[in-house]
Amino acid sequence: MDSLLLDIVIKVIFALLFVAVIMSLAAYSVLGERKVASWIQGRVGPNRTALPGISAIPVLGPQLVKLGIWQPLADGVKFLFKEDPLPGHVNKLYYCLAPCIALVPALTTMVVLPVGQYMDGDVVKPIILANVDIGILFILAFGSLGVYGIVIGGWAANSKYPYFGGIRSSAQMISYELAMGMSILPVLIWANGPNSGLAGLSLFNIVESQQGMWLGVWMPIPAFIFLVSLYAETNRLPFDMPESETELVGGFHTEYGSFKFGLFFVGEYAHMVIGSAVFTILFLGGWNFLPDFGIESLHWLSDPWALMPNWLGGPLSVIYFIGKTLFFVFLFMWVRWTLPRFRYDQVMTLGWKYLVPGALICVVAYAIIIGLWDIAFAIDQTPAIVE
Amino acid sequence: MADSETNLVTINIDGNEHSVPNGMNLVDACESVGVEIPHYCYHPKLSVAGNCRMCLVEMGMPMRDRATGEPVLDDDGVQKIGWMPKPAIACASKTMPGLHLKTKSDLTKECREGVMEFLLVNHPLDCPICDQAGECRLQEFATDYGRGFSRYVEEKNVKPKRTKLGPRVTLDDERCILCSRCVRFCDEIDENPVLGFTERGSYNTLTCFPGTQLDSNYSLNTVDLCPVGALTSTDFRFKMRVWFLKPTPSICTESSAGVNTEVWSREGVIYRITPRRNDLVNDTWMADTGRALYHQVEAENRMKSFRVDGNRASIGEATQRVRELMSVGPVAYVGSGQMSVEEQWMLRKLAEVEPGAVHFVYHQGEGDDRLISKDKTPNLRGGLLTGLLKTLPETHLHALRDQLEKGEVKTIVCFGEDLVKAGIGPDLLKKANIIYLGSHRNDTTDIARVLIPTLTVFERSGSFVNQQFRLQKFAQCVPGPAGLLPTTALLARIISEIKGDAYTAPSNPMLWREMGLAIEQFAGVEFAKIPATGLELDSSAFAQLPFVEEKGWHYEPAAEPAGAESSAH
Amino acid sequence: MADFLFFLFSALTVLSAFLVTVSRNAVNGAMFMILSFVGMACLFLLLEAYFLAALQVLVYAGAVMVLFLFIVMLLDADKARSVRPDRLTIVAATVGGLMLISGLAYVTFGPSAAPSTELPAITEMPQNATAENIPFTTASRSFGYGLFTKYMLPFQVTGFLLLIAMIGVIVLSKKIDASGDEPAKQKVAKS
Amino acid sequence: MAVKVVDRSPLNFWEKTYMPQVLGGLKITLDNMLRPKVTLQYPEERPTIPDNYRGVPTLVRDPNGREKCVSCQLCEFVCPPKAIRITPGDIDDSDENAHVEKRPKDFEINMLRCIYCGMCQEVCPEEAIFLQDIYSVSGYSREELVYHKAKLYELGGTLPDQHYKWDRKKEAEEKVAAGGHH
Repeated sequence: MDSLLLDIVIKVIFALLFVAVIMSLAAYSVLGERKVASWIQGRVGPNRTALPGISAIPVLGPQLVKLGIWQPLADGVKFLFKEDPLPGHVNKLYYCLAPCIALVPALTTMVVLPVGQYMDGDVVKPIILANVDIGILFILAFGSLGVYGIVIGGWAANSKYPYFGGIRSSAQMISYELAMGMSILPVLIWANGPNSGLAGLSLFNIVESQQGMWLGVWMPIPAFIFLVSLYAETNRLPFDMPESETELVGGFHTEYGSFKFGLFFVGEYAHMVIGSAVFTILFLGGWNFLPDFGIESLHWLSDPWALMPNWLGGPLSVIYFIGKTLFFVFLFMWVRWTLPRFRYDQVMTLGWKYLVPGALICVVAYAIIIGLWDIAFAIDQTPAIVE
Repeated sequence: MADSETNLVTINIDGNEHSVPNGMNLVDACESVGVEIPHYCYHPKLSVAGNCRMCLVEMGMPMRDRATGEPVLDDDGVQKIGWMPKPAIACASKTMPGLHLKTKSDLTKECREGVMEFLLVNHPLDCPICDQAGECRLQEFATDYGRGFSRYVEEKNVKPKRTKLGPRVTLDDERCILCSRCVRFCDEIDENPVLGFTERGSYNTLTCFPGTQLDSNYSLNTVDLCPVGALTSTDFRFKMRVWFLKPTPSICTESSAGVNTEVWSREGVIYRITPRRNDLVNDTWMADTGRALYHQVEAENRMKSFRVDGNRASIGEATQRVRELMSVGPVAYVGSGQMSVEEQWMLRKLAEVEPGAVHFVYHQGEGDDRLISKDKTPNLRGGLLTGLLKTLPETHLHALRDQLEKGEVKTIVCFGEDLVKAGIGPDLLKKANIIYLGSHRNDTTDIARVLIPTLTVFERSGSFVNQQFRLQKFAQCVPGPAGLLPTTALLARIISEIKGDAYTAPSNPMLWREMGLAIEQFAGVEFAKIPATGLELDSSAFAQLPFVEEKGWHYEPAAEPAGAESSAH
Repeated sequence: MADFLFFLFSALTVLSAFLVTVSRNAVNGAMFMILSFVGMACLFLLLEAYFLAALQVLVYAGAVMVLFLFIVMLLDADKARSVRPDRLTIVAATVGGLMLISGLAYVTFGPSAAPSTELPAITEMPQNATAENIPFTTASRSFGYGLFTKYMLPFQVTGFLLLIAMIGVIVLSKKIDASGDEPAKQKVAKS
Repeated sequence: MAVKVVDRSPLNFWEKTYMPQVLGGLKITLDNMLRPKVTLQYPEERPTIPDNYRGVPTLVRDPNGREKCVSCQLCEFVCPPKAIRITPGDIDDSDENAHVEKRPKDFEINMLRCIYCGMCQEVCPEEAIFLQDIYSVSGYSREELVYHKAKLYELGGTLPDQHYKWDRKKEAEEKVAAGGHH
């Protein structure tokens, strides 16, 4: 019983740690967004917010201020202390519920997200809250719940622009979920191939299966489809139909203010961070350092963390993983400040007429390729088909 | 001149035929048909001086053969026009049959440019500080007929500025264009010749004769007359630019002469009062004292709040208290000649609802035989016409005092009259309940139980009947203090409070419809259609009353109906 | 612990399912339905059917109900008048419901009910498992293996059935006018 | 007018995917990201204000320190948003500028109403009001942003005056007073 209690306590502590990391990553993504936007536009970005005390430290303090390090704090405090309006015409329950629904799935999905590895004796184990077998399904399932926040929020606000935002969002999310789900099938086919043992749908196994080559390299089209769908699922430009400031004022969150808006806002960035992490895991080899091309003697290249002591290798793998993730977060912003928004019909056309068929073709093509690969190189290990 | 009204002749102005009265001054004749002849020195009410030369026009008559008297025809068979070789001043000419005028010819234009150039030689270009700017004839004609640029490079004359001609008139000599209107006014109209020109040539200067000053009660008319900013009113000087001011037609309440005025206000503040031309009442003149009357609007002793027993109250509380007080015992009313006809009519309606004797005070003072009569109220005759008065009132309210002493009157409803001044001692007044409706505080208001503030003549509209039995309208010039109602509305409210029925504020046209039916002299009068120059009423019923007014400029104290008037000049 | 969770989630499922039927507001109904699905997913979790639980959330809560909600919001179902069912419908529904309940009771408690036996031990996928000896485990791989081997035919038939349904829906929803032609496509301005 | 229909040139495969354009766009934004920033750090760094800038309207004095405004109220008249309010007043005889006769007793400009159109500057016959280079107006209350005469003169300062109208007038007056030719 004591060990169970201890287990629970440790899990809770880990969970809190995860939440803290993800939330601060989301918060700093907001800062990153503002910085990237300003850089692209030839500006400097937030560089004024100072924290009393720390900013008084010579050299370092002003530098941090210049980087805008304290800006997310100021933003958060601002969200907290702003007047919290509750418009008279809204459906109060759903109006208040929607921001929570928007944030919770994003935080839930991180439960099955491996962020690094450590050595338990000789066995490589993932740094993860729950190493479940159905990891990717879990992420897809909860990711798909995120749409409710937007739909309910847009509907509960009971006014026309939020409503349009909500309607657009639901259609867009459903369309791209399909393409997204199908684009990862080749990855799973590969991960569950004969070379990789009995992997299942666990994300850790997917990372392990990419030591030879990152899947993004030889599955560029599924990777691309996944990335595009990811942009659509997180409502990022060029797919931010639910918000589309130019036509819908603020889209689904037009009627929201203060901390409720803040939840939507942070939820979007949390989605973005988690999405980037998932992409890294699925197509970019997770925390694998560099591909080793399946050559045994080069194994140290793909997994140098295993050779290090745990106290060094574990954190390094996490840091490397976060680094890769942050690159994709940056890519999100880079794309946002480069591409214009699609028209709604273009979004639908792209989703249904190009991405879904493309993903289907990829599934078939990679199934054949992997099947042939198996026959050619690992025929004897292929599971026999019994009656 | 009497027959000139009917005797129309045809004259030709710039090639167009116009029908104008025979023998009319050419400037006026042209103005009556919409052709402007610029002029400075000419004024329709003054003698012709002809010294500004601005009204130069080309004149001609149809040619006739001297010997035979036959018309001289040109090749087309049209009678030739014999144009005068030089231009002539229009102001010194009169219309005659067949007269031909050129007001827009090159010669005329050149003449005007020349005159303007001479006038501007020494005229300072200080329009920004000149109070006349905006209504300055020189400014207007300089833009309309001037050359547009100056050829004058020498130093301008320096003349005295800010000369005090009199207590109310300031002269800026540099601006004077020597039109002599003011001199002629003092001479001919005011009959107080104190102004004259000294020095010669370009040093010609307007001054008062030694030992005199321009202190007549009509001195400010010279300011109105002055076509430029030379003569300015010391009161109005540098107060406000005239283009901001909105003129509203009103009637002077100084005396029963009923001088027509224009009240100039901006954003609810009155800045000056000027006479409004009415050839049947005041021509274009006005007394200085009447021009200062606007100060009463913002006077210190102005009443602005309803008071019941000395405490501030709402209008509802005040009217309720009025009803209570009026029901305690016999009521007497003290009306006033300061009330408009409409208000007097409403008072009559009140007196019918709550019967009581109506008293007036006859305010008599000095008259000047011109535009200030001996009766110091503008509308005593309204009281007669509305039936409040049967005969002329006394100067003092002795009858009411006697009644008070005997205890026959418990409540007095007083309309702006100072009862203490009217001969009722304060101790006696304290025995009665006094309901006072008035605009300013006085000895009586200290005693009154209910004080109801009213609007001044500038803040309400209505009509007065002047000494000639001429019904004249005045319009609201500025909004009254917040919360105050016109006296007609107040009376309507009191009546409805007493009767216990619903209150609606009566409008003047409404009241006039009632009065037209009830009062013989008002039959057929519509408020909206009372002309700007007033409407003469049938005064035969009051012909025998001994009014105190003496002969004025347009008034004969007639035993005969007052309508027949003879022009003083 | 497991019992407590079972009762908790069953209560959640049943209660929200009940609320779906009685709630007047269509959006409320849809939300309760989602709650009901989530509750059911939790029950699947208690049965260690993780794959099924994830699919339940993914397909029903994540996709189907979003479409439902989409339609409900689009039609503004709040304003729909409440229809009082006629007598026949009430009788039929009552009879049908009673039959269903009695059937369920019979199956659960009747003589032919499945005996209350221990469930087979569900284990982790052994590390050394090969294709031949994949046991029945909680792992999705074993699930997939079963699907493509033992239950191949039902799986294919179900898939075919779904395909037919899909084609049927498309055919029905495509309006074809009397002449047999498809209605002219609306021109979309090309930007 | 003849209409000529120009066919769009057909796209090749890569152009149809739009990917080269997207990548080109990304390259442009990346290049921009690496360029030096153009931001002006406002309160510390100030932009250079061009001479004909229309900032806050101010009242100016002539080189002798005389207030140039004679309260002719033309600016008040012309002001489209009615931001200007002048209380005219005369100059005391004992004042050294008595020859000007008139000046504003108070001169208010409501900066919340002002639209910086410059019509007051254009209309001013005395060249007393100028829209100068002050562009940052702030205050804690509405009353604070109604600038009065003292503040307007403080903002305006003294401008080199090209016109010596009033000085010449004074000289002429003095000459006459001294018995000279007038």
